Amino acid sequence: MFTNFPFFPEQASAQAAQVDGIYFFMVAITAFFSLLIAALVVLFAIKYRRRHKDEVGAAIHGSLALELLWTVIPFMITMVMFAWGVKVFYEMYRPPAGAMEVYVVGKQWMWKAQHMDGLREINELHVPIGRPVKLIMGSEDVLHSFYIPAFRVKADVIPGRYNVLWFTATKPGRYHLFCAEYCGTNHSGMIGWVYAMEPTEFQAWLGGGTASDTPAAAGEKLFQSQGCVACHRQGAALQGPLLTSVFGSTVTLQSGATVVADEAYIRESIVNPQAKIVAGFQPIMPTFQGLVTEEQLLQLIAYVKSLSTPGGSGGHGAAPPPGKN
Amino acid sequence: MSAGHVAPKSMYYMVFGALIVGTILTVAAAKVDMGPLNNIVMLAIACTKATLVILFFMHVRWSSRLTWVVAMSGFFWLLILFGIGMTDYMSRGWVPGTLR
Amino acid sequence: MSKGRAQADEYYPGPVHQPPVHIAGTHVEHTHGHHPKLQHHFDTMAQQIEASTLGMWVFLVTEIMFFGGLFMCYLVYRTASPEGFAEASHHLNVTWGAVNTIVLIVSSLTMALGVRAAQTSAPPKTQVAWIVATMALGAAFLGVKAIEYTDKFTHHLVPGPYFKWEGKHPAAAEMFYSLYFCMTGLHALHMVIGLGIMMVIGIMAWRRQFDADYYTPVEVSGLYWHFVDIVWIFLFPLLYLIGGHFTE
Amino acid sequence: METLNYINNGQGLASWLLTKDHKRIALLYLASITFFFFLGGLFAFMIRVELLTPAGDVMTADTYNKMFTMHGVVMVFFFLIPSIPAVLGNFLIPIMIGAKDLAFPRINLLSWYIYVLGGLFTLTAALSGGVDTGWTFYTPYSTAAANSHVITAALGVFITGFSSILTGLNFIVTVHRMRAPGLTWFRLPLFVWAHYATSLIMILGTPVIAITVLLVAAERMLHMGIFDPALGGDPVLFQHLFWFYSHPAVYIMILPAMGVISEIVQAFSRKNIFGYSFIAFSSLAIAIIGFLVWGHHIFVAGQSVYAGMIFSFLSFVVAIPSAIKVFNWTATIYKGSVRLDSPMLYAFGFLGLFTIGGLTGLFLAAMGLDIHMHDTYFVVAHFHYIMVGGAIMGYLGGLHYWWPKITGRLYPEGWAKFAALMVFVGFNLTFFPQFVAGYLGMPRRYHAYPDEFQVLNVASTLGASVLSVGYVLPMVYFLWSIFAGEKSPADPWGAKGLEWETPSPPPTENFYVTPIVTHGTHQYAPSKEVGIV
Repeated sequence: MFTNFPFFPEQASAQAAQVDGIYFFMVAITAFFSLLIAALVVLFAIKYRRRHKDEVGAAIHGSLALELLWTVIPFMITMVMFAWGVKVFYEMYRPPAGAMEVYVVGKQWMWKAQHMDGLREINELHVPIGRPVKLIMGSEDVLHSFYIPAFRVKADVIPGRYNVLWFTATKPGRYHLFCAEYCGTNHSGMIGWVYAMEPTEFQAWLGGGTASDTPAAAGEKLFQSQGCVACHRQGAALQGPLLTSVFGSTVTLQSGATVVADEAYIRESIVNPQAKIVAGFQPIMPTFQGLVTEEQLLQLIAYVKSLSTPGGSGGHGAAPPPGKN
Repeated sequence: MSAGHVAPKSMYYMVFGALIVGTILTVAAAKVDMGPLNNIVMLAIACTKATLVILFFMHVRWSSRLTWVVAMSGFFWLLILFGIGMTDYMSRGWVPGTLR
Repeated sequence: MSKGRAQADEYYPGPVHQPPVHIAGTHVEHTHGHHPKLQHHFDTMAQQIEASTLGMWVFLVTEIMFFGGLFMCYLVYRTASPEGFAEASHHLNVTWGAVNTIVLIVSSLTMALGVRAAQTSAPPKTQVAWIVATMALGAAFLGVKAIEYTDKFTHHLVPGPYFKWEGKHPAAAEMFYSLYFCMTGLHALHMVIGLGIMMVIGIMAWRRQFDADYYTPVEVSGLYWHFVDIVWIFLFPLLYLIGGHFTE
Repeated sequence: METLNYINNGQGLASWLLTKDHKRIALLYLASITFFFFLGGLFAFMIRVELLTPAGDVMTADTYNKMFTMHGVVMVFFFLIPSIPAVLGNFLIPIMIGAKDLAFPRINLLSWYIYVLGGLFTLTAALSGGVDTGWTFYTPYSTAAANSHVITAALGVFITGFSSILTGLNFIVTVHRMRAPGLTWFRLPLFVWAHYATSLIMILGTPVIAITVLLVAAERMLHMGIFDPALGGDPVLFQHLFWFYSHPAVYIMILPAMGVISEIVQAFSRKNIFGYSFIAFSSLAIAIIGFLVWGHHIFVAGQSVYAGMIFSFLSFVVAIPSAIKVFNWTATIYKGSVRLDSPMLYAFGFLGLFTIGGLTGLFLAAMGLDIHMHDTYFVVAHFHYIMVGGAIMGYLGGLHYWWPKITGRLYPEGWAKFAALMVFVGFNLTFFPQFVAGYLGMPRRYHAYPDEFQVLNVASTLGASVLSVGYVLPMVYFLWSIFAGEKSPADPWGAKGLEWETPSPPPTENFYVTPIVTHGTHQYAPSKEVGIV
């Protein structure tokens, strides 16, 4: 019946070893202090047991030296834990440049992923080993949390904004994917598998699928059908800023502040266009909140992004960047 | 100790006058565009008015040190909530590429 | 602390005291001349007064934190969308807000003078007059608030499915009005409770319960009333005045 | 003729339901809290039964979700938070400080009625179909998606909050204003210090959760949009406000238990505490620093990394005062005159389990490790080590220690020792496997789970069965002792403290004559003025 019961999770990503390093250190500290306290308590209880009815203990009130000792030493140990924890967190938090990007949308109760070449997956995620993979994640309804125990990575998926999670898989195999933030009835069914593959196999897998439009191409269609193109194009009396080379650049706003045009900025500019107005433009754009789904938002972002990459699909607005916008 | 101290009526009227002046000032100041200074002026006047009410109308001026400590602790904890809570909101997006 | 404790004739640590003879169902009666308002578990009036005022101050600290949660929301969302909040605030009526501020400040004055009247053993009529004046001003405040709320209802400024906003920041405006109704609504609820308390205090004053030796209930209720005033002192500028120089 | 005490002074239901005596109110709380404890335990039992098999086969997913939600809500708000303060604190604080009652007896009674009203709301929510948001009420699930009785449950929590506030308020004023002559702050029993610190959290934190759950109810009912992402609202702000109270709330549960342990360790070692002022001030330090660490619940929830670092640092700092306490308790036993009566067994259990619980908390404060552990069974195991292994051990230990004082009757010591053993063994068997399951990656709040976690879950359910026996036993012999137990003398343990100076059970006014205090509690050996006090 119980043939499969591991006591330690597989290490299948570059991050896993780092996390396990802190873990083992802290297990050792915990074991040491727990056993120390238990041993002392048992020892004292036996050695100083009450031998006759009226016996009382010694009048010892305390010792400043001991108090300092057991304040300072634990403090220093915890500071090691703190620094180590922050270091690992920070490294796991910053995605490296050039990571392979995948869009992920969580909704009750499934995970939808879309690769940059258009291949879509549900409750599965295929990734190559040895290459950083960056997930840009949004939610269509409530909070979820994308969790791959074997990679030791997790990030909450939050409606209304994006969260990023990245990892480098190291060991080919099939690993659990869980939703870790309670999300309603079928929370425990919002699970799936992550397949880590050799790069060549991964390419073969990508090629074997029936890819729909790439996100950028789908985004371009939306750009037309939603009417974005009416204002965001050359010759439209510059009602809206041209979007060529916007992504990744620093944008100057009407208020004089600057902002880096990343996914979060583009998303906000679509759903809440009045929040940050580019210098030199009128706040006339209507909101697209509710008119486009989370997946379509990501496709629009992919399109805007493609306008900034040299081999991008170009299309409308493919004019030289107008200085600052 | 608050029990026992009877403040003269004239003091109550003076504090009252100051509160009314503060109200007029704050409405007037709001009509002038001073940029971010508006908020500071507005809150400074509100804090002054609140302090007057606490010290004189609520008799803290003549109360035990314990009452001072209790009254201050409420505002101090409020600052903890605001201050530490806002560290999150103020530092979001500081690390590029993470979107948070 | 613990001033004025009666001297006891037994010292701790000591043996278990033998109980005095009891007649079943009766308490040991206080035999010497206490103030009639002294509760049995206090030793002196001073101790009782200190306990009551300290208790009210501790309660006010909880009230500060109670409103504090809402102010935290305000702080976060206004920082996120200062222009949206300014635009939304522009649609509040500064005059009504200012009138209500004045009304509350006057009510604080009448409250303070009401406490003083009890403190100085003024005739019950005088005490009741100040308290009735305070209540009248409190009611006036709520009346103005009712007018403002009605205006918001008719102009579809109540958050929810019927909310309508013609300006540039509909989302932020709806958030602003959510906070507006929560904050002023909670404040108004405190005013209503305050009116209830004042009603009781007024009746007690009418029955000649307060004088220079015993006025703790008036004092403590006054603390509550002033606190509600202080909350409004902050709500008024934060809600009404941030759209003062907003340009369409 | 039987002497008059608080139990026989006044007969009939009305004399109990309208009492202003803090001792009788403590017993009212004891009865209602015991009811909620077994109700919460019933929900826990249902959870454990469902988790025996990987498939979700005993109940539907919705039912399961309601089970763990009701378990959390009932245990946290209706058992753990009021348990020690409202029962033992209520009963003992006035006696320990030599007062006749708490400063506000009527408010004390009111707080019990408010608690009952809040409990009725929660029971209504449970009986009319339950709540499925988790006890955390996270938005936007609770405001927009959940299809259950969120408003009723939220109001139940809101109302009960006021009960907690009033208890804390009463304790603070009482400790400041009602101490017997000669009872200076540094002669106070550590139990009183712990409750003073607890009360600070109750009055400073509870209002924030009150307004937060009220906003959730308003958002659901009136369509206000405080946390609604569509209006620019931030679900993470809800989490900030929620944990601003709910993390310190853990200290509301554990600090009074620490106070109980301080008393028991002294009484059964017949030795005054080692490092009195360090234990006293560490209680205050925990209460204050405990307010600055809430963000460690949301490291991966979208909080900024720099805020996370601040919260992580402060979370490690708040561990130090707890460590100081554990070391001082251990040192107190050194050269004592130790007797292993049942309260001391619970205290030993507390020491071991709290140490493990506290140290595993550090795992979760370490940011890099928390990414993996957040929302797994590791978290579940950790906080049960604190709340069940710490708070309930302390509660049971205290109940055994003061039971002769409260009822004037002795309970059967042999059974009590056996029950303590059952609790300790059952507890470890239940929750230790959950550490392993958590690191393996089993997420919490899962109705069905992959096969490889089954061994650990079966062990856990077995342990829970043992644990439940350990919990039912004391109820049986306590009830038995009321009717048939041997009468207790004023001081059955040979312990020192004001509460042992007055008869068991105490008279209505606690002392026949107001005591005058000349030194601290638990002075067994002739005092030498050496070392630090």
